[in-house]
Amino acid sequence: MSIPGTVQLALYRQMLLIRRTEEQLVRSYQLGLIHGACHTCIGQEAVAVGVCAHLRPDDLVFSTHRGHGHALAKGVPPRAVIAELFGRATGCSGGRGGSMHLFAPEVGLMGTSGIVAASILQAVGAAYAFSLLKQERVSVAFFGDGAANNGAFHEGINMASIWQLPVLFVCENNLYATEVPFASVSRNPDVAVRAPAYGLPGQVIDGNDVLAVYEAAAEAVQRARSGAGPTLLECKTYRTRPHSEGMRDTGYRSAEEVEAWKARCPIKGLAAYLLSEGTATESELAQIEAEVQAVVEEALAFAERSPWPDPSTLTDHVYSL
Amino acid sequence: MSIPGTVQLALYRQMLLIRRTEEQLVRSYQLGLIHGACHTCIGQEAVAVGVCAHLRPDDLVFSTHRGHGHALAKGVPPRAVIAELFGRATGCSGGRGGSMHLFAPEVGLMGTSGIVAASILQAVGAAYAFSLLKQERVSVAFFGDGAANNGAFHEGINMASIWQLPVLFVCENNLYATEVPFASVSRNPDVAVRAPAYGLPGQVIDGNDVLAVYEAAAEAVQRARSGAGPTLLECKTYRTRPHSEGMRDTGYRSAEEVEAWKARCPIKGLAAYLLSEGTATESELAQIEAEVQAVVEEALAFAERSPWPDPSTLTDHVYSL
Amino acid sequence: MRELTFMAATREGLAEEMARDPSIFVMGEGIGARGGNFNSTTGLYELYGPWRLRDAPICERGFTGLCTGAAMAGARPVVDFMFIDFELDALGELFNQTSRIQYMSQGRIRMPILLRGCIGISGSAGPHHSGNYYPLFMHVPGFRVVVPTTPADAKGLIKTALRCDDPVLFLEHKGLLNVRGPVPDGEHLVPFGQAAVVREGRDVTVVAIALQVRHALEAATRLEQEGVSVEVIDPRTLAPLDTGTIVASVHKTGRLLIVDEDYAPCGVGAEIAAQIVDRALDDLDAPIRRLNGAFVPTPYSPPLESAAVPNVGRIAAAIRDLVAE
Amino acid sequence: MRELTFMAATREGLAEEMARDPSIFVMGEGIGARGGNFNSTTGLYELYGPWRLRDAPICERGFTGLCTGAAMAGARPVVDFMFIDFELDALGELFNQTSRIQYMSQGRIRMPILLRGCIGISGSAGPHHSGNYYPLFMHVPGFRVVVPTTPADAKGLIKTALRCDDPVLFLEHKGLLNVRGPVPDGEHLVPFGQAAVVREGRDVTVVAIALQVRHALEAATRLEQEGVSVEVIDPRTLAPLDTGTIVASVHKTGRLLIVDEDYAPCGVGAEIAAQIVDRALDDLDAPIRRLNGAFVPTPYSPPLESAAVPNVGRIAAAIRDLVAE
Ligand SMILES: Cc1ncc(C[n+]2csc(CCOP(=O)(O)OP(=O)(O)O)c2C)c(N)n1
Ligand SMILES: Cc1ncc(C[n+]2csc(CCOP(=O)(O)OP(=O)(O)O)c2C)c(N)n1
Ligand SMILES: [Mg+2]
Ligand SMILES: [Mg+2]
Repeated sequence: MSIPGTVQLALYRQMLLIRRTEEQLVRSYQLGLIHGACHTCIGQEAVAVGVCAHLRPDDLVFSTHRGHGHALAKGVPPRAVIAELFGRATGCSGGRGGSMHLFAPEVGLMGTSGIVAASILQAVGAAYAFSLLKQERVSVAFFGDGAANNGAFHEGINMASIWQLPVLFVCENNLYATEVPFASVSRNPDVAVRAPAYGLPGQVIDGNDVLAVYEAAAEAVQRARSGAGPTLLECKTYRTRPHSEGMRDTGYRSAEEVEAWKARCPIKGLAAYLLSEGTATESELAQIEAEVQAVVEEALAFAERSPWPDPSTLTDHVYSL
Repeated sequence: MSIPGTVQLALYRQMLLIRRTEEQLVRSYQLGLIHGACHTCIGQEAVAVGVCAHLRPDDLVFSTHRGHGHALAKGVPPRAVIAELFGRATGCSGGRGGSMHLFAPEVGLMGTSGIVAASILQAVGAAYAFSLLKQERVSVAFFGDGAANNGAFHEGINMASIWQLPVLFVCENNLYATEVPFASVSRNPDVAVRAPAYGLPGQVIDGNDVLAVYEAAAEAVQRARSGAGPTLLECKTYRTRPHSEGMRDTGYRSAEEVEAWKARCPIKGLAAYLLSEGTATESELAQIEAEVQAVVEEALAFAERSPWPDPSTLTDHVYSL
Repeated sequence: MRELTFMAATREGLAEEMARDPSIFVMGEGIGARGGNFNSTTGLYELYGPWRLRDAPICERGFTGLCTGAAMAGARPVVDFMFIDFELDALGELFNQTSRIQYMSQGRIRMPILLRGCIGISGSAGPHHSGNYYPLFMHVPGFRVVVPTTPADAKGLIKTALRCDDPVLFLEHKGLLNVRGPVPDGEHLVPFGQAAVVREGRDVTVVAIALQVRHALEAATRLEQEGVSVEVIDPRTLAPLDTGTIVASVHKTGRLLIVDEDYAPCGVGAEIAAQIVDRALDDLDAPIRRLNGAFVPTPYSPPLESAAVPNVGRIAAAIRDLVAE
Repeated sequence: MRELTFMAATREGLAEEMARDPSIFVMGEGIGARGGNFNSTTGLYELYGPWRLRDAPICERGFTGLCTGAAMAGARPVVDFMFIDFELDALGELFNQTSRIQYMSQGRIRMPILLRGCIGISGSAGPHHSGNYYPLFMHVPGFRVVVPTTPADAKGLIKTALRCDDPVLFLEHKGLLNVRGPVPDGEHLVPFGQAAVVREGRDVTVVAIALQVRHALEAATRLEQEGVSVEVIDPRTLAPLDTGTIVASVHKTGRLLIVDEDYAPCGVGAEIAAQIVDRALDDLDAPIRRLNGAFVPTPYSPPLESAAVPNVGRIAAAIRDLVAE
């Protein structure tokens, strides 16, 4: 598959937008502006970006506690994400949810979730609705390696397979669930190898290579959209920040391991490739950097000046009426 | 593996005991003596018998809604089973449970369950306790093909594998869950092929051949007891009665299919083999038949004359004190 | 009016709504060609095929989560749990997700999902097939909880449920399924949140749930002969709960008994008693009494099972005691 | 007496019992070398190793079922759910199996299992990490439900729990974990079913749960200056519930308010109100009032979150209203 230069640049820009937004969130967290948990995806941007690049606005994404990147990649504006983490009325969930509960159905972001593995089942359900209603839409479940040992994985993937639903299962295997190594909770280092037992295609991908993710996702999305059923993609990747901001990051992984993965940064990697292939110049990349930085700054300012939710709205929307 | 003639005869007797007890329960059901559900295992006796033959009294069995055979094979007296289904105080659960809730911890029958798949997790837990307490005991989870698509299967087998627990997973694949064919809820006709993904040995067995089950279970029990971890055994078998007594048995499987499986009756099959090998004579088998019949008749009489539970005991044993 | 059984009435309501709204589908075990363990979908598979009558693997949590996602994406799922006991494995999905997504999404995502299943103590179903569990769903915000007693209400309430954009728990007592009663043809909608005063009386108010409404009516007939006039109220929906009708009744009678075969602690009766003592203390001429199922896993054996559940005799005795207070 | 934080006291109780009873093991996510998200097991892995401090995969249902089986086979498991919200996926196991096996086996199998987790609305934990859920476990027979408020009670109750042969739900409010208080050394056992009158008063009885006990005490202090004498009761265990102590208090004060940040419907306050109006109607000089958390999924944003939960000011206002009735 040859990926056009413009697409490569778009992937680059999107990853950078996620990275800079996350970095801003880290700083804001340290300043006490974020009130609850804040799980960043720094180091894992390629997965969200490589997959979501193939999605239409009415395709649906179901995400996890580590979902800022998925939200941004699906088209939620950075200002709506930052404002949500700041707990403001202008946040994408009106301040009701925070980091783990980002909702923007208008762009197909159907929620990040504070409960591990919930995304899998809901994505299967959306795909069931698409098949039932004869719509050519696809849904995507993002989930971590930790979710792969949960019953929802088994039940959801099995149903998607038997009914050949238009859904992608994207496992972001970053080797740890909080501090618990995947190797200690699975005798099999790969999640994708489980696919044949369920009768669907599975593939292990370098999740730090956005072009590899992009290619694999292209095929999987096409398979789903054409009615040929679901796919399980396992993206090997790594989070270079602690599990959650404010948490310790020692005792369960080595500094060397972290450094080795930092060296494999998906953004730096793509930048080098773009330059080496002549797809972009240093100054073009600097230009993108500047543009992205401006967007994030504007988003931050927006969030900072946004109003708090009105406590009188506390009980709105529990029911439809 | 060469199985001594005495063992073969014991297996025969045990299967016959289960068959005759089940047949009695069918008749009693038709007479209105059984008050709730009654799921017989007629046609599937070889699995319970072939596995339980290797268990010691302090090994533990966790069973299903279709559990009469497991209970009997583990050593629960027929009278205690029949009395339980009659709802009598002398039943193995004192009339509290009926067909789906047989308990006899004194012989290692830790419960049949009205909830599909619960047996899997509890058996893993018992095995965890054995490892923790350094006891050389093993536990067995019996479950149907229907349970194999439940999250408990995934979660339980994974934990047993990562901690190398002394447990056997025995899937009785009788092709249907009530009226739903396994083929319609799994794209893979075999359950045992899922084992490698979890990192444990798996094996498909002819579940109507008690000697085959006996052999496979011997190895699996030995593996568990020696600390070498769990095994997944899938026994292909068939229930020749309706899902539950009193239920229709048409519309989802053909009469031919039922007849073909009846022809593969595990008891008839073993009888023919015993005769052809000269392990037993017709009259020896007739003798066993008569003895078994006498046991069942005595058990029935016992159940019939047993008292009802005293309503004043209604709230006993909800708590330990 | 023609008469239907309770289950036929529910099925008619479902069938009418499925004809009206192609986004409705049913998911459960054996609800396809088999028509459901309790005939909840008999005949519908032939009309609508596998995509709308979907036989699922035995993974209650999984298909509940699936249906939650399907509702988010524009379908209207009906999850048929057969026995409501099997819904317990799905409570994580239901409490954390299904009930909260409207709120978390600020109402931009709707959750039109119907959860149905049979409840109740009857026929030696034993510890795993006799559950009620409605208080759990009353306790958690986001649900509508519907417990019809008559065939007409069963039809009218399931139709309302299938037009409601909230998660609705629709519960059918096994002891009612074959009860016959008049059922209006076609468009018949019973609104949520309106209790039915099924018998008027002066001396004591009895609020009863599901099958116990029938027992309470019979007890009321008995007591009439003893000169005691009993008012019987069927709340019909437990969330929303029509406390107003109960308050008005207690204002008249001064006495309240709640009859519910489900467990007492933190149950429906507790909630009703708490609301009445808050709103109508001065009307009370006697303590509020609850008559509930015994606080035990439901036993199998007939003499134990019948000792575990309120019946006409016990209701009558409780009313007599209350009148004597 | 030396002072410990609430969590240190709980941990001390657990550590002492683990030293005493080698059949105790803990299972949960990150409770091994990490010592638990809330430091519930810090230091124990070093002492007891992986078999007794077992890091589990993220499969709450699975390890709850596993621990149920382990208890049946002679071990004494502690399931550490971290946030109690994660326990919801395990309710099928807990309600159908864990709570019923003693009954179904006629007491021949015991179920010595401790279920622990953090509860409560605090710190913008949001919709999936702020649950309470204790009424669910009060409603279903078979459980003991323990909700300590002070470090001393935390230690004394967890030790009692670890010697109890029933399933015990042990809940720790996140807002209490770092509260310090005197804790007796060594053998200190607090029995189940005994409420603590944590402040004596004459005019009104306030029953409060967990963190709300502290708020209620503060409100009582405020009201003392206004000449209102408030008695505050901490039930400590919700199942068994010590209604006797509440009845005695209401007999004296004639007024009852229940303060509970958990949802009102079918909650603890409903149960207490129902029991009091049954047993002590004549003592009541005013309606029984409940002050609860708002009936919404817990929102994240600070102004919304604090609007959702009772606080000292709201408790004081509710007491004033009740005294004025
Ligand atoms: C059902 C459930 N159990 C536990 C948790 C607590 N928890 C939050 S994130 C996390 C680890 C998740 O690991 P993984 O799925 O690999 O995602 P990652 O954080 O590595 O991106 C855990 C255990 C939770 N949120 N939900
Ligand atoms: C959790 C749960 N869901 C549904 C049921 C209803 N049910 C009872 S038996 C059964 C079929 C079980 O099939 P399988 O596991 O293959 O066992 P078999 O009956 O074939 O022996 C079903 C769906 C149940 N008992 N528990
Ligand atoms: Mg991970
Ligand atoms: Mg089967």
